[in-house]
Amino acid sequence: MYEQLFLLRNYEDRIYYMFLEGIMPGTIHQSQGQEACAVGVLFDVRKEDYMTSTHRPAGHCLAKGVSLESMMCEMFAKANGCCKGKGGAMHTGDISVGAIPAVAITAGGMPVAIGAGLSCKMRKTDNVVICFFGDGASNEGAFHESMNAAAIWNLPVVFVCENNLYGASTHINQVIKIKDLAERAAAYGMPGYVADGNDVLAVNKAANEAIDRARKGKGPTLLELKTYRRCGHSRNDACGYRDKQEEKEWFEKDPVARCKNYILQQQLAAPVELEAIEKKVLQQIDDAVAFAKASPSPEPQDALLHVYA
Amino acid sequence: MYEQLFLLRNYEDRIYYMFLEGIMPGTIHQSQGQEACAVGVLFDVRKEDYMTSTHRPAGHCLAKGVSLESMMCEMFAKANGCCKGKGGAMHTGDISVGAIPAVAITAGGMPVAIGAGLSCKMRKTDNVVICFFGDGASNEGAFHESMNAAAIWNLPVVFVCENNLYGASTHINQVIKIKDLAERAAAYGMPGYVADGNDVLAVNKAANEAIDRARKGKGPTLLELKTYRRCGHSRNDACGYRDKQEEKEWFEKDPVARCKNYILQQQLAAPVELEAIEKKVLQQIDDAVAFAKASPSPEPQDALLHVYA
Amino acid sequence: MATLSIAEALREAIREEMRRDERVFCLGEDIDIEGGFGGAFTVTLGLSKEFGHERILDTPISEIMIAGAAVGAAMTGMIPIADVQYGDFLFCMMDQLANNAAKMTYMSGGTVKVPMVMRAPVGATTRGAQHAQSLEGFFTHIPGLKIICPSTAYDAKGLLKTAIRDNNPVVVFEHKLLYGSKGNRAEKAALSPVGEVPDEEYLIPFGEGVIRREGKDITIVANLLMVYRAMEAADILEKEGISVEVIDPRTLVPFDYELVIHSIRKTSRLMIVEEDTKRNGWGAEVAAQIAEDALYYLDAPIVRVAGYDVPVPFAPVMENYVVPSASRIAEAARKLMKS
Amino acid sequence: MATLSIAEALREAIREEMRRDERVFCLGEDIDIEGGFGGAFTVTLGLSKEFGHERILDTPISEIMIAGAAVGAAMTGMIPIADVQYGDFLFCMMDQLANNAAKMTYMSGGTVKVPMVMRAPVGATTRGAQHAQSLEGFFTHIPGLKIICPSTAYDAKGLLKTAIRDNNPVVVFEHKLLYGSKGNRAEKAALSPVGEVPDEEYLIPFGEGVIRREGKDITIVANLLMVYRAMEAADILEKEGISVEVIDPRTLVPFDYELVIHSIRKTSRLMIVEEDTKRNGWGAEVAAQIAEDALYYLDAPIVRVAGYDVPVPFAPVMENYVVPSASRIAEAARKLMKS
Ligand SMILES: Cc1ncc(C[n+]2csc(CCOP(=O)(O)OP(=O)(O)O)c2C)c(N)n1
Ligand SMILES: Cc1ncc(C[n+]2csc(CCOP(=O)(O)OP(=O)(O)O)c2C)c(N)n1
Ligand SMILES: [Mg+2]
Ligand SMILES: [Mg+2]
Repeated sequence: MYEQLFLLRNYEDRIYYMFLEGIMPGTIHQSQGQEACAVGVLFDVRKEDYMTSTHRPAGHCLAKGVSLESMMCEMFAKANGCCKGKGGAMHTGDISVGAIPAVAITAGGMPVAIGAGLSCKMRKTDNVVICFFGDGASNEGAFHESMNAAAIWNLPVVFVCENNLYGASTHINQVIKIKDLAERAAAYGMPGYVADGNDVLAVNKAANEAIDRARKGKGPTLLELKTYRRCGHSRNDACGYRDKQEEKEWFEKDPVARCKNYILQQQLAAPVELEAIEKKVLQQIDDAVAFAKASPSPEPQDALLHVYA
Repeated sequence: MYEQLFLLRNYEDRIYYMFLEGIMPGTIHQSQGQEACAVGVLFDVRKEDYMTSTHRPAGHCLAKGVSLESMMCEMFAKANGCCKGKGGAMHTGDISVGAIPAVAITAGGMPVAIGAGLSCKMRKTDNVVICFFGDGASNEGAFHESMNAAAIWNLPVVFVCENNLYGASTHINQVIKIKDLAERAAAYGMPGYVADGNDVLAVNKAANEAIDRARKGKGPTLLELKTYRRCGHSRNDACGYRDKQEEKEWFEKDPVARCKNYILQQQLAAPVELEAIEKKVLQQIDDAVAFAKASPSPEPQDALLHVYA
Repeated sequence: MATLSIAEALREAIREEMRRDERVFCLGEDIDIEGGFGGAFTVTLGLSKEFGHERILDTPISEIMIAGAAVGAAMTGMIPIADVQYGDFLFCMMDQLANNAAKMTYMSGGTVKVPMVMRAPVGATTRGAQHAQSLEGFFTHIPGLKIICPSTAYDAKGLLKTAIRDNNPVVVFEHKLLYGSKGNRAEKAALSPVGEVPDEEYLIPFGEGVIRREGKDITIVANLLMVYRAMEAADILEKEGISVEVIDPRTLVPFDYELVIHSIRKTSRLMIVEEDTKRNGWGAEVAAQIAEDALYYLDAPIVRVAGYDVPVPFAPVMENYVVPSASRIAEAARKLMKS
Repeated sequence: MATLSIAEALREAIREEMRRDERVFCLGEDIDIEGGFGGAFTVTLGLSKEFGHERILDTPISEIMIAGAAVGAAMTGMIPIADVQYGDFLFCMMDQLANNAAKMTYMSGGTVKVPMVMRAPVGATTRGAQHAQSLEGFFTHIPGLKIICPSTAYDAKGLLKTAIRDNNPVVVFEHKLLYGSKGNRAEKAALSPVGEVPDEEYLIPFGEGVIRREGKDITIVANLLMVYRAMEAADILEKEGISVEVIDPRTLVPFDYELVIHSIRKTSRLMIVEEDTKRNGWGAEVAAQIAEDALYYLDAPIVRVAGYDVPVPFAPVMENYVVPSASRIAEAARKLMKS
């Protein structure tokens, strides 16, 4: 798990730097600080399980097994990106590993998860669907319609709300009146739980219970993970709307550092082992960047392909 | 109150017969059996209070004070209908008495109620908004977004869910997993109550409490009224999807008869007094029909007017 | 040969495809509740008897979910046929259709496919403005969708079967007045375009229009109910010595320009008739395309007879005024012959 | 005279109207959170300082509610200015806009009015298909709405003020690359169409286009960013001896056909340039209308240069290919001169 956390963090940091350098097109929505959510939830899922994601999909996709190279190529708008340069950051995905291309419409991926859940059920598989969304998304109509459908049809869907306290610049307390978003599950007759989204083990445990229920045909769960963005909402966001004290407190709960400390404290691995892992990951990222830079761009006219399957 | 209940019932029955006779154009969605909801909720509201309604608006509109003649004329597609023959049954309303033209999109009137609530609040009036919708509507995204907005902005909106057990042919238990729709209020931090929708006094009491809260700036309420349609969902609906035992039980709880019995039992009025009221109402309906029949149709080219204000 | 109404033909298409392919299923509101309606216009009536309620899935009133679920199911190995009771409600699911269904294949660089069908009844039937719209023009404007509009039982069955087998999202516009005039849910003003439908299986390819009537003076391109109105107008005009060729494009995306151009080379006059409102209706595109590619074949302006640019009014006298009638078409044709 | 960017001009229009009329208020996501963005493109930045958070109302991420609340507030005595961060999200609120906002006045027989403004940024800016669309063609197809698309700071202020005072729902399409190229939220590829804006109050009536450049060989009608691309193309073509007249209609509904017809009587050639996808874009309607009413003034086919009929691709090389460029326009003009 630490390897994955470290990968997510450094992949996104690297993207960020390249973005600042101006060598990367488009826009970015990053998830540094939220890595434990993606890794904890997805660590034990199968390749055949599906996942829907959001405008902030990089962590989810890496954790679901989308190849680092193909993601990096997509970020560089290359022809061999996971979406052939057609999708871009906000639509990252790879259906061959169950990562449905991300939907950048807030909560717009949630009804899609219902369809994937129906599909898993109707085809009589025991695969499940992980549906990621944010705190802000929970105020969309699509959230409501999806939650209710999953509940009444007892679908194998795990709804994972990464509550990072903000929807863009808006604090969640300004747009809901309840304490925990997990409470909303009750409105659908669905179980709802809260977990510490910065503790990868806690996330993993809560997620695995929900996944297990779903796999066994016992229906959906809403899992609210309390977490925080270390980065801005999108590029060029200095987070002027956030309280500095709040930032400080959350930054101290960094999920990557926390996992590392835990491993070292519990002596689950020696420092050198972790260093070796880190070195390997950084090398992988370097390689991916080099590979992406060397990869061919699509031809302009390729824009006309793939409108229809 | 009894006069109103009797009016609503007989207005709709009369429409129904004329519809069967084939002298009335369009389609109808009637609310016989649900009269206590409209009457009980609206009995004490002001003309300046607003109301939003649904595809089944006749009872709401009569109870809100839309004139019988203008509604009858609208049903006959006449030029002096409350919507000049442009709206029809599903868009009945009259803004001059606070009845916002009904929205026939399920739950589509709910966000409109939010706007009216904002307006009441921003203009610093103490008027309130009554927002009618059905059990089926509570599964629409528009419901969710509206409920949440009313809660966080503490709007003077009373959400009235007439739970008549069916959305068209679909039983509510097939499309929700919870017992009472009122439970959904909790998801927004809003109070939610259930009342017997076939008991006009119970409805009136519950509604007045909610209205009072709203008027005093204490925010919105969700009020679920348990009730039942005596009629089909729309024209030509024999209700083959309903359990006959269920129908029987509910028909025994008829809100109009119940109110009448109550009045007689409590000796609040003598039978002759009620008869006089009934006679008066039936005469009013006769007059309205005669008036509507004698009223002029719009000219075909009038279709081109009123696209813009 | 069986003689079927359009509603029956659509039902048979669904039945055959569901028998053929396990992945096909239907979802929508009230599509086959026991004792219920079989969808707003009976198309799916009784199918749950054969296929069960899992494959004929009655949903809550949740249009965003219905469309999104269709997209998600389609991407993951199923072939959903989703239903809205009235086309007007497509607006409630517009985001899922326009932003997801239509774009998923493209955004994924062709790595996913979205084989789904979205069925929607259109047309004005004295129900007022929110149950009356013809929405073709909105959907022809969305790259990534295919749009079909069958006007006969034969076409309904053949085109719907093709739609179900297509690997892309297909929107089917069906006209309320063409489903058939029998049964207790039939519309008062309904036509009865029952038609012969072969017993053997057949598919109709997209992008092939048909000439409903041959003529030499004016080409009229019309869809759905307007095909019948145009035919009526052609009868009237024939008596006046004006010979009208009526083309039913059958599918709007892709569109059979070849057939239209072939026809106007002969007639040198083009009229487009649609029930959808005129400004930016699908007819605008056809007119624009012809004005771009085949202007020199024309001897006269391209005329569109369409719904006036107003919401649909309730009163029948006004509704009849707004929706193109045979006499309005005929009048426009006479004028066109003089210009 | 002040020199303003379009973002500033829009902000000034809102500010002046809010000062003038208490009923005017703004709502939308992130429109003026303390320390935040002032809307996705800074238009409402800082307005809450003057008007407070009740009149500059930050909403949850609930597009159905935002649009519906605007409709409800407008019908009950307020004048809301609603905001979506990207035009693409209009699809999420389409039902409220198409079925309620546009139809309420009509359905009520003219007894209610809906004086609301819906602001939406459009245009491709390498964000991928769901943050890139130009949606004019969908909205010109809805009777009951008015559609404006300012391309200069002067127009932005004058038209928005008129929109706020109009008694009907007005959709304002603003182009992301035209807001201005300063500030940390500016787009990389942004143009900088700052312009002189008078200090005195002024309003610009709807339905009056302007000639951005006079010419005699070809009339180009273009909106938003395409006005600038057309002007660039005109520069190129001038050197080749082709004289282009560029018309910016400024409002699409109502549309200034008179100006266009006046121009083609001189040039006898018409080209329409839009960023929106071609099939059923607003240009289709303009072409169709001219082919119907003014065909005889033309010596050549009506040409449309538009976004190709594909979702907007992410990769800049592909995006640049899809969105009409000056050279694509120039090329089409050369061809048109030969036909
Ligand atoms: C329908 C829609 N509305 C608005 C946006 C713009 N937008 C993008 S991300 C975002 C905030 C989402 O908040 P949340 O769901 O909490 O996710 P987070 O960004 O915190 O990961 C907004 C408003 C959008 N993409 N789609
Ligand atoms: C968006 C939308 N979807 C579907 C319909 C079709 N429809 C009309 S009424 C109705 C049932 C509504 O049920 P409920 O909200 O319980 O109200 P009731 O009819 O029981 O009064 C349906 C599905 C509609 N009008 N609008
Ligand atoms: Mg968030
Ligand atoms: Mg109901």
